[in-house]
Amino acid sequence: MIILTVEQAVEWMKVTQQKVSANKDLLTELDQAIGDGDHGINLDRGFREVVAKIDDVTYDSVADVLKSVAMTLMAKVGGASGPLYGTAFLKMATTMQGKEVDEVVFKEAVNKAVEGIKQRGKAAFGEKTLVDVWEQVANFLKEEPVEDWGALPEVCQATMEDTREMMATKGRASYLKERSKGHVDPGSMSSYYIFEALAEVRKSEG
Amino acid sequence: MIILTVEQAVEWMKVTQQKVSANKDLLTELDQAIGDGDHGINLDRGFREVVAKIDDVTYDSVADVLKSVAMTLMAKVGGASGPLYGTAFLKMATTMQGKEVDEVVFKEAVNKAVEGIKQRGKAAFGEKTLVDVWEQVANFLKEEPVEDWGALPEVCQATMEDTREMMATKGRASYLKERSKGHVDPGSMSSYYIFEALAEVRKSEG
Amino acid sequence: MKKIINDVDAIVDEMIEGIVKSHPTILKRLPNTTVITRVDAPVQGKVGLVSGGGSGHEPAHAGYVGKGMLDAAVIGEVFTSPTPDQILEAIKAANGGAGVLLIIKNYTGDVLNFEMAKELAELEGIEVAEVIVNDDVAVEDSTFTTGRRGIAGTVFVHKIAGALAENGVSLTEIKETCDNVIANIRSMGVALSSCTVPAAKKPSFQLEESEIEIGIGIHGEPGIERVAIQQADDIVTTLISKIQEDLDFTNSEIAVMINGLGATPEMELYIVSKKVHEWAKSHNIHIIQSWVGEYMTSLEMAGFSITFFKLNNEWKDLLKQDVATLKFHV
Amino acid sequence: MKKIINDVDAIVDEMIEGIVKSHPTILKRLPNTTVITRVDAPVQGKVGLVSGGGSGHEPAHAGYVGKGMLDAAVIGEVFTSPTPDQILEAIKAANGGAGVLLIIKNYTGDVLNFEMAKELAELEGIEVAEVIVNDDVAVEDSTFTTGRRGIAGTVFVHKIAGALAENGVSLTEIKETCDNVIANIRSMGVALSSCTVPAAKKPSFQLEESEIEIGIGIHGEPGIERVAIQQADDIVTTLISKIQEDLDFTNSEIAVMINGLGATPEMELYIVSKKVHEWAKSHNIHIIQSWVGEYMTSLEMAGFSITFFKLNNEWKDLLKQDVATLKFHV
Ligand SMILES: Nc1ncnc2c1ncn2[C@@H]1O[C@H](COP(=O)(O)OP(=O)(O)O)[C@@H](O)[C@H]1O
Ligand SMILES: Nc1ncnc2c1ncn2[C@@H]1O[C@H](COP(=O)(O)OP(=O)(O)O)[C@@H](O)[C@H]1O
Ligand SMILES: [Mg+2]
Ligand SMILES: [Mg+2]
Ligand SMILES: [Mg+2]
Ligand SMILES: [Mg+2]
Repeated sequence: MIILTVEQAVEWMKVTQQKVSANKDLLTELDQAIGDGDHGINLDRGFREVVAKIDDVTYDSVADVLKSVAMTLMAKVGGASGPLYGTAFLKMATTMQGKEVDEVVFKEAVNKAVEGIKQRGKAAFGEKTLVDVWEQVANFLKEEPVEDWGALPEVCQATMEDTREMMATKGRASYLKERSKGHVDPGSMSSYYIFEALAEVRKSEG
Repeated sequence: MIILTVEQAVEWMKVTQQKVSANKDLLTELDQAIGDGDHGINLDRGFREVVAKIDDVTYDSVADVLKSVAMTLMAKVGGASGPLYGTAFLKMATTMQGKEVDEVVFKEAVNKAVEGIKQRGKAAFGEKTLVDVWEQVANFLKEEPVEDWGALPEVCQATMEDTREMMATKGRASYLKERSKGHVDPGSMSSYYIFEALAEVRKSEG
Repeated sequence: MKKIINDVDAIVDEMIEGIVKSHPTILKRLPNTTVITRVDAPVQGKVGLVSGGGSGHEPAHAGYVGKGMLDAAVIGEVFTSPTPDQILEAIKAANGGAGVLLIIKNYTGDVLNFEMAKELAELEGIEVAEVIVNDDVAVEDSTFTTGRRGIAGTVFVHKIAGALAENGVSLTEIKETCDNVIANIRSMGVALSSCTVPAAKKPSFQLEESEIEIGIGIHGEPGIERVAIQQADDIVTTLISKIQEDLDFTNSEIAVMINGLGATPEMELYIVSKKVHEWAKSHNIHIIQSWVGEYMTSLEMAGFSITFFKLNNEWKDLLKQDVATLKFHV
Repeated sequence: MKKIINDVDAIVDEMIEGIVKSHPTILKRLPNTTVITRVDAPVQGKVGLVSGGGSGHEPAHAGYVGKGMLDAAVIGEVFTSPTPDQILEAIKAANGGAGVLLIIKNYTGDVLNFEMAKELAELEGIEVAEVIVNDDVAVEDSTFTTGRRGIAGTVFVHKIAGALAENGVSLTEIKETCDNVIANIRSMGVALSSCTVPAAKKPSFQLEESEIEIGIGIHGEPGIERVAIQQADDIVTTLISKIQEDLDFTNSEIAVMINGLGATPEMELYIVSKKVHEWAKSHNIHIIQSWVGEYMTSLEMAGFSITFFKLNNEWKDLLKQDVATLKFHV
């Protein structure tokens, strides 16, 4: 069964953009607390470009959509999150290449994305980065049947909340050491929006 | 009749220093309003040096005291007020040279001081500078017998108050044009302290 | 937040236009990029040098482009690493056939984007090497963390690499020397006030009226601790002691940089420099040359950083070698 | 008020010590004075050039001492003209037998103190001439007032005078050229924030969160008016229009200085410079060379000034002539 169509993939990005833009200031404030205060600005700029780009083109496959997303994020976001999200979407696209996106393909795509991010960022689960949310998503997808994937946002939100009390050991927040505790990781927050958007898109059209 | 002894001249400077130092912040605030905010700092530095200097030396004449004052102010105050006050005291010293300071000599000394200041600063009465107070003092001394010189502080204060509603045409305050109105001229205020100190010193010992 | 800007989204673009319009005999912009190069780039046969990072650190990095220093600077959004496609353009524009060295400051974003660009350039057949500057002793250097940050000491790396490249030294040798140079540079900074990323509209952090942040990063990343404002001499002693603890400079000849972070008057930088010179003397450290001014800023942040660079005879000469950039002079 | 200082009464002394300790190959201090000279002063047979004023404007004026520019800078207390005795020492130290030119900014305090020093020097048999710089069009030039102030344009006067002196030109001729140069320089500034004289402990003036002061003086003296913050391009247009109204630069070749007042990031200065270049082009004004950075500051004030200098062929060459100072480069 196809679980993500080209139209859904496009819609996924549009909803993500809306969520990111609506929460631009919040994401930036989180990054001001434990980083350099640009995460919302970076992703808002990036996802606006993503939407501008995919609105202009007709795509044949989900892989093509996500490849285009990856290239745009890579070229427009910058900072740490640009290459990381770029890598995530590129790995998904590569995994989906020439395939329709069913449950198995999607799981595999997310697995590859997590691998890719971890390799690029040299971060592991529990280091208070967006890896935490992505790896938790991969685990969840592995264990739950597709019918239950509606719970994805809650899972992400819980993981994102877990980052609050962690001490960061990667990324800019790691400079804070103990002082990084008490703040949610901005990258985990934006990753939560991405998966929340995915769940909404699948629900509304599924 | 001698109206200013060497001891009184020394005391005059000490009392002036006390008044200037006590009102350093006020003078600086006045200068912040219509100048560059250093008048109190400049005069406090200058008169402290004056007192340090004259405390160390024994003087034979009032002229010598005032010459020393002039040189110290000239070398330690800087800005516009340094050369102007330096000139004033130097002119007084020159006029008193080789004389005891009686009423006539003192009047003449102040006249010469006013001339000197006006020439240096190219300012006339009514331009919202310390010239206003000095010229008013000269006029007052000319008209009043020495017995009535106790009223000097009131005369100075009134003149200083008159500068409040003037528009400055000389010195830094002139840049403000209309906006210079509503603030007392800092140099007039410090001149008022100088003559207030003189009156106090003459009264207490006279 | 009062800023002298027009459109907040066009800041970087307008700044780049302003730079190249102001200095057309030294610098040019690669069309449709955020890359500034020497007017005569690429210089045939010379190793190309590319540096860059987020903007907001001016005069870094365009101020260091010119004969004897960088060939190209890649400019990102404010405090945000530039993207691989832009860095790739810079590499291509700097490549005179002898390969290109990337001088990267150790931030996750910079490292990721520059390394991706390196991979892309290698795919296009350009030989690329990289060095990663990590001079900031405020951050612990550990294999379990992201490691020390790169701050003002980077400017010295630009200078040494630039002089070597001008002298015709090979990519491999320049990289090797730079790695060695980096191992001999240590810095640390302090902030008296915060700064505002224009698009963020509010200050990156808050400091109380009497607080300072010891060990600040150049993007306003927090440092070691917040303490009450102290005498200049005490702040200086805190910073240099930490530098000296990390690398012993005793009996060495060194170059010093006192770098203003943006809003600190030069008057105060020289009060700092006085103490640095006295401290060095009393610790038997020989200062050969000093740079005092704004070299790697953080927008309008008040504060400064101190950099020590332990020299050998070769590096002493390279530091003094002629250079024709806007903001680094010998 | 957070400042990186030790003793508020020792600021100027410590700064001077810091400057000469940092740059011993270029500058030296006259013992027991607040005068900084070229290490090789006096240069025999060359006209000596002395400038100076209150401190707090760094890099003015010590940053402009060196071969091809000033021989000596006299440094006063913060925003306070130096005293005649100090200026006299500077004159003596700069005098290589060909006379000394004083380059004075038009403030009552500066003029009075420098002219008294001139009289003292003449008593000692030194030939002294003076020029008074008055480039600030924010102030009306009238015989009934103190006249226009001297601001950042002064740096161009230093440069032209310095080049002439280096070329062996006589005192009379240098003075004459400088008077002519001054007649061709116009500047105007704007402040976004105030500054604090350290000993005063509070800011010299107050600006609301959204206010700017058009036509500010370099000691925080008020300007023409307070207006709401505007787009960079509009502020620039206001300033240059006023400059152009005062002296028509159309069809001329000019040098431009965009001078940061202390806390304004270089990023913003270049956004300003972009507009200045566009405006000049559209008004048929040919910018030959631009200086963008901090040249004459007001402690940590945010804001900037724009200077236009109408050139002839002789001055174009003199501007470009070699110079070896800390902060002015060609
Ligand atoms: N090494 C890393 N691995 C994975 N994620 C990381 C790493 N470093 C940072 N991140 C993520 O990137 C986010 C910051 O992104 P952003 O603010 O856009 O970039 P920058 O830190 O360069 O300013 C962090 O909140 C974190 O989730
Ligand atoms: N041309 C002038 N003639 C007479 N007095 C003047 C003149 N210019 C300024 N003053 C006086 O000097 C005072 C300012 O002194 P001060 O603040 O010490 O010097 P500056 O203006 O150089 O900072 C003014 O309040 C005014 O009384
Ligand atoms: Mg960030
Ligand atoms: Mg004053
Ligand atoms: Mg960033
Ligand atoms: Mg003053």
